[in-house]
Amino acid sequence: MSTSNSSGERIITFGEAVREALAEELRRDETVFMIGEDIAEAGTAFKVLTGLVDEFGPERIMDSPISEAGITGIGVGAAMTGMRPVVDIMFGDFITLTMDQMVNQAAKIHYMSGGKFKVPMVLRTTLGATRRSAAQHSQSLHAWFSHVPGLKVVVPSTPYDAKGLMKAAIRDDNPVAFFEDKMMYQTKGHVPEEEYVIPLGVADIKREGTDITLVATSSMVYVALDAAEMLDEIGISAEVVDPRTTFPLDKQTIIESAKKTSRAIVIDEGYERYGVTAEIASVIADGAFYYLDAPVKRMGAMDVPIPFSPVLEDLTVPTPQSVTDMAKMLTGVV
Amino acid sequence: MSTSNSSGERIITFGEAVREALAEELRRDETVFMIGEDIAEAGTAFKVLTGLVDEFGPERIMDSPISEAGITGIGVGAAMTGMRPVVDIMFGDFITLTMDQMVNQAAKIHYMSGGKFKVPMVLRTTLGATRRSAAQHSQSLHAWFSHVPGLKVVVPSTPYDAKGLMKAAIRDDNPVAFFEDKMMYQTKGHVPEEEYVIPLGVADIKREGTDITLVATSSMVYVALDAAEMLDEIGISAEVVDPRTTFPLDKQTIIESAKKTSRAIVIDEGYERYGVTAEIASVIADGAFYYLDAPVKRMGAMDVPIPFSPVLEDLTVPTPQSVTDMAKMLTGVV
Amino acid sequence: MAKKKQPPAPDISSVDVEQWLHMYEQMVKIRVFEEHVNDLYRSAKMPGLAHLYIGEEAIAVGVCEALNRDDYITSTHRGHGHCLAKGAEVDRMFAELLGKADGYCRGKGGSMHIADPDSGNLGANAIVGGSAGIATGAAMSIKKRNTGQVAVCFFGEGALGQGLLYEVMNMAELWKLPVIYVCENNLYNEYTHYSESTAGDFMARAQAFGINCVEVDGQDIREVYSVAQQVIERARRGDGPTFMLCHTYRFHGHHVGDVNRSYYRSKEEEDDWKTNRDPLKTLSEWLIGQKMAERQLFDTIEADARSEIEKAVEYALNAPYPDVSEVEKHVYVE
Amino acid sequence: MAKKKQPPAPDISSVDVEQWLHMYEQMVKIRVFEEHVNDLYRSAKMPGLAHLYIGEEAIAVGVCEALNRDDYITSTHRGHGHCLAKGAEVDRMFAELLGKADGYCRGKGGSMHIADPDSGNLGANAIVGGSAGIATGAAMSIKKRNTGQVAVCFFGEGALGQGLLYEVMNMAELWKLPVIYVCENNLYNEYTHYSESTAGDFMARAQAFGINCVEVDGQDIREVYSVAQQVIERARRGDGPTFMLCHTYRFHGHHVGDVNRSYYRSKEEEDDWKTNRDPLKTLSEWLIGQKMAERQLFDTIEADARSEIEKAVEYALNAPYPDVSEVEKHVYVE
Ligand SMILES: Cc1ncc(C[n+]2csc(CCOP(=O)(O)OP(=O)(O)O)c2C)c(N)n1
Ligand SMILES: Cc1ncc(C[n+]2csc(CCOP(=O)(O)OP(=O)(O)O)c2C)c(N)n1
Ligand SMILES: [Mg+2]
Ligand SMILES: [Mg+2]
Repeated sequence: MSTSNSSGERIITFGEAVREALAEELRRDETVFMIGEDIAEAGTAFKVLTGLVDEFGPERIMDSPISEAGITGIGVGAAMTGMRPVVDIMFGDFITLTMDQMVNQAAKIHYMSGGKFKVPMVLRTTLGATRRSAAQHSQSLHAWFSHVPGLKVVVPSTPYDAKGLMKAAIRDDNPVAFFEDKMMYQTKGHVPEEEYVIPLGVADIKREGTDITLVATSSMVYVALDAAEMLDEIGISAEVVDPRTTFPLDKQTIIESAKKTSRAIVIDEGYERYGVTAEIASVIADGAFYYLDAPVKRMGAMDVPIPFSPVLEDLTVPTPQSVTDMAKMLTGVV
Repeated sequence: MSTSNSSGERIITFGEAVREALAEELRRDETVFMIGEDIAEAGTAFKVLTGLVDEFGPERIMDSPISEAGITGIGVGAAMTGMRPVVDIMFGDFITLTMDQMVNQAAKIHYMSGGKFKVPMVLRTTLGATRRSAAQHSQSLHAWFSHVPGLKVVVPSTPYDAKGLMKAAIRDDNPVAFFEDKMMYQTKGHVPEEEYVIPLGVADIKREGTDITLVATSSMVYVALDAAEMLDEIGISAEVVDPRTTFPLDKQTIIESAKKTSRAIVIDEGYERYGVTAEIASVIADGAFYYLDAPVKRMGAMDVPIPFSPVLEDLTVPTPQSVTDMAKMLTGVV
Repeated sequence: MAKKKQPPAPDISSVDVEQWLHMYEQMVKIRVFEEHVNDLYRSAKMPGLAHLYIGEEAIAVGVCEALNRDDYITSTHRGHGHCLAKGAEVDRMFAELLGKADGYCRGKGGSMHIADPDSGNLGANAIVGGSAGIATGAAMSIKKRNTGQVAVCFFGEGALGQGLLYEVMNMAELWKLPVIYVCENNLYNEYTHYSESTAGDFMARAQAFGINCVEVDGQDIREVYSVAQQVIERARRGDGPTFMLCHTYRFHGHHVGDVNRSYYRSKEEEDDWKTNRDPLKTLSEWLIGQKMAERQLFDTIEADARSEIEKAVEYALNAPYPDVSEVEKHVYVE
Repeated sequence: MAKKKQPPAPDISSVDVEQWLHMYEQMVKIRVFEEHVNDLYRSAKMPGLAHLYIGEEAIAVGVCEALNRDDYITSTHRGHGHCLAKGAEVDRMFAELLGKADGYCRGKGGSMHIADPDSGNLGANAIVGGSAGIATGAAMSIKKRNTGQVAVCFFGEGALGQGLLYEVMNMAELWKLPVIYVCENNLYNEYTHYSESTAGDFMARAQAFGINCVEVDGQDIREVYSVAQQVIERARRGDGPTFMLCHTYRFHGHHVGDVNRSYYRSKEEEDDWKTNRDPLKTLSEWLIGQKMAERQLFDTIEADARSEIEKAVEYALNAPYPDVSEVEKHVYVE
């Protein structure tokens, strides 16, 4: 369903970009396969993988029982022995069930074996709230994996990034967790026809600015961009930095931006406390210490289980308005 | 095996203090019971619970199969229906297996039920390296639970604190994770005969000082105290603040200390990145922004799976020397 | 899977017509309730999704009819039927589904998390298999408190993929806990037929632990009720857990949005079940055949249910949302 | 648990004396290796702990004798026997146990994490049951790569408490994967007799998934080997997984430090197994009785093993530790 914009660029959705990346890698490398619940004929709960089973068959797009720990463990074993599995975990909330296999096994095998075995697998899952899915289907738990040496963690924001980063994740020889915001699957963006790969660990400046740095991940990039527009109207120039991967974290780009603007807000949809915003804020507070004119502020999801009621759920996530308000406070514009 | 020190105070070990707390609560409240692997006759792998089964019987000190997820789930259900279970998870590394029951169930039930159900349970487990137990038996994973709204997390450092905080944890109506450093079980300290309870969420200043604040958790408190001694010799006065619980976090005490000293190092044995040090450092960097003379520094476990070889393992954990070096750098004493 | 001749032909002679009619009323209530849920979704008045219980009513009603109000149940994402059968009121159910303050969970839980201590409902659960630990823990609590209650754990056959279930079934049998595992085999895990996800034999999976196993036609409430009564009494006597396999079918999609289903199941299959194995029809036809009731009576029952439910929908639509201050309430018990 | 008459009396007539003697050599090697591990611990020359395989040698050796070098195994905390039987060298094993750079994992894994791609050893594992996913995933990889290998998953009966095992056994049978689950029932989960942790029937737990099940006397290598050969060939043919229950006993403590064992098992029980069911004695006596070998030969074999192993210990004790730079190596594949 690709279209093109006025400048003739091809425009596709985030979901399509992910599917394209997977299809290209499945085509390129026969050791790549996918396993997960309802990923074949059903094409996942979000229909992101629709059609893949038709091209690649049920041996490479495998429907599994509802066994998150089991399929993750199977992914680890397959990865150690010559395959490149992509394990599909339907909702990010269910990574709770994969923690032992991801953390005690996948993340440590290369190290524990003194470099002899490697685990080139991707765990693909979701994050993000405001879908009225309540407390067990709305969490953004990527901070946990980011905490663990041996894992890499990708949090793409645009179709372009999603495609290029997914291809890099599959080609990476390490276990990589790939988090897709389920509210972004219909988000559109430019994705060229030609093949490209985006290396893991390189931040992208999504908007340049001079007065304040907004470091934002995943769908929070859009929140930051919208806030930047609002700030622009009152004369505040915001730079939006998208780390794209929480590990490796491109500290340099983030710190340079903060040094330039002398103010920063970190925005992420995970729970605020002990989350991604804490790491990035403290990286900035340390690395740009002598340049900062104001404390680095953190805006994560409110520290509550995600409530079902729409009137409550919407309060739990940073918004363009709340980011704008914070930026105004930091820049002294009241 | 209690002794008394020169001032006649009763001196017992950390392990004895934990056992006393459990015994007193088991005696006080018949809804309290324990479940875990080899906790009855064997008294746990670390022999901390030795003797409890003799006093309280196998119905209240229950040996379980090797089913960490299962016993945690059973704990949740028992807690919802009138009991106060203490679930014993032998090594902190195995909380990977309990994440779904702790995070998607225990932590959220009170909220999801609109306040109707509560889950007064304690998950008791360990943390800490340098025991030559390698990558799957040495982690300090308390940052994960600290990230999750609905849970409380205790990281005691002294026998006195361990006893008072364990009693508070058992009496708390919320799910509480209680992490004991397995290298501290023989650590001795003063514990009065009289009953006492230490409220969760109150930091303790373990040593007063004026030049630099060392915020340290669990066994890192001793590392910080030793560093403080070394610093004292070169004229640097270090204050050691022990948060005692990572949630609730006593931000005020921590920030006040940093404001007073204008310099801070946060020391915790969890992996450094996206860990406890990130949260506390960013709390300080924000809250004491206008008082800081140097960036807040973080010292966690090295971001590597814990290696077995002693010559490598010892490098992964902060030491009095490394903390002293950092403090010297921050205070400009080179 | 061929039906085994396990339970002795149930003795239903002691059930009088009043009780049968009460069960019929309960089933109709669920049926009509769910129809309205579907309408609310289709008219975009309900946030999120819901999983309808239509077609499976005889299981929840037959089992709950054999329970006392203070017995416990745990439920699933497809939970409305269990909640209603256990005694929830339709108005507060709708209020919850619409995220209103008067809902069972103050609008914070929604369709997948309805819980109600008053009727012994420990909560629906959006983690497949996630409540198996809770139900087993409740049963342990019952045994410890010696109250003579029982706990029933409802789950779909998809939960047989979750390791937790096996962990807790083992402990339930080891300790002879009063818990009934009610497996509702409606043939599909979302969009995947159980035969593609489930090797071997359902019953054998519980028999392996020495658990008492029974198998019933879940479309025939006479069989469900009488077998449930036997195994519940057995549990009350202290003779331990039962695994109760119920063969059934969901007449609608996996959730309200699952409308085009032909890629995973045929229209003929659906029509066959709806026409020949409708639990409401089965009971009413039998009662008419037995001359225990006249056809018209069932129309009256349904009409009464409809008017009650329409009123409830009306009430819920007009009910107020929770105050925004609720968002931070009930994270912790104070 | 009464032994069932499952497998047909094994046909061992095709095994020649050379092969039996090779198996004996392997068993002696393990026995003597473990004795030296114990000595190293008692003389405080080995860091950490170790779990000895003495008494269970016939299982590892009998199974691995039926494997090719490129077949895979996964192992456990009690893993030295499996590693040696699959082809590891004693010198590099000791080096690993002592944390030396020449160890199989460069000293980073230690006793519980020995892995060796050259001999098809995917690694010991310190998480009980933790390797079940890895072995099953390796089997899936074998099937996808169509290499005709098999994967063997060794685990203790304690792992029957872990849900993961059931998740992956289900998938192994669903997809007819070439994996053999070898359950070593040595009667104890640490300090708890299996009857206190394991309800129902061991074999039934795998039979429930439709898996081929066999039961052997784990003290009699003739039975282990011939049954292993049959089920391994069956797996190679594509006929799917087998669960192989082996009855055995560990002659020593749970780990080297578990010396006072009378609180959980009697001296008489230990003596009975050591005297009457020693796998080495059983094989040597039989070979002598069959006039296939003379008693003195076994003394020679043992003496040879002792001198090889003493040399290896010497080598390992003198070998260098890894360089400190190793600590940050192998966290990621570059
Ligand atoms: C642990 C977990 N994995 C996956 C899901 C997504 N999911 C929701 S319902 C469902 C299918 C459940 O099938 P079954 O247990 O048979 O129940 P049914 O819907 O048929 O009543 C799945 C996979 C989930 N909610 N939890
Ligand atoms: C998941 C997990 N839980 C607990 C432990 C601690 N532990 C180590 S060995 C062991 C007993 C294992 O018993 P079994 O599987 O029978 O093996 P055996 O030691 O008898 O060979 C336990 C509980 C662990 N390593 N992993
Ligand atoms: Mg189903
Ligand atoms: Mg054992």
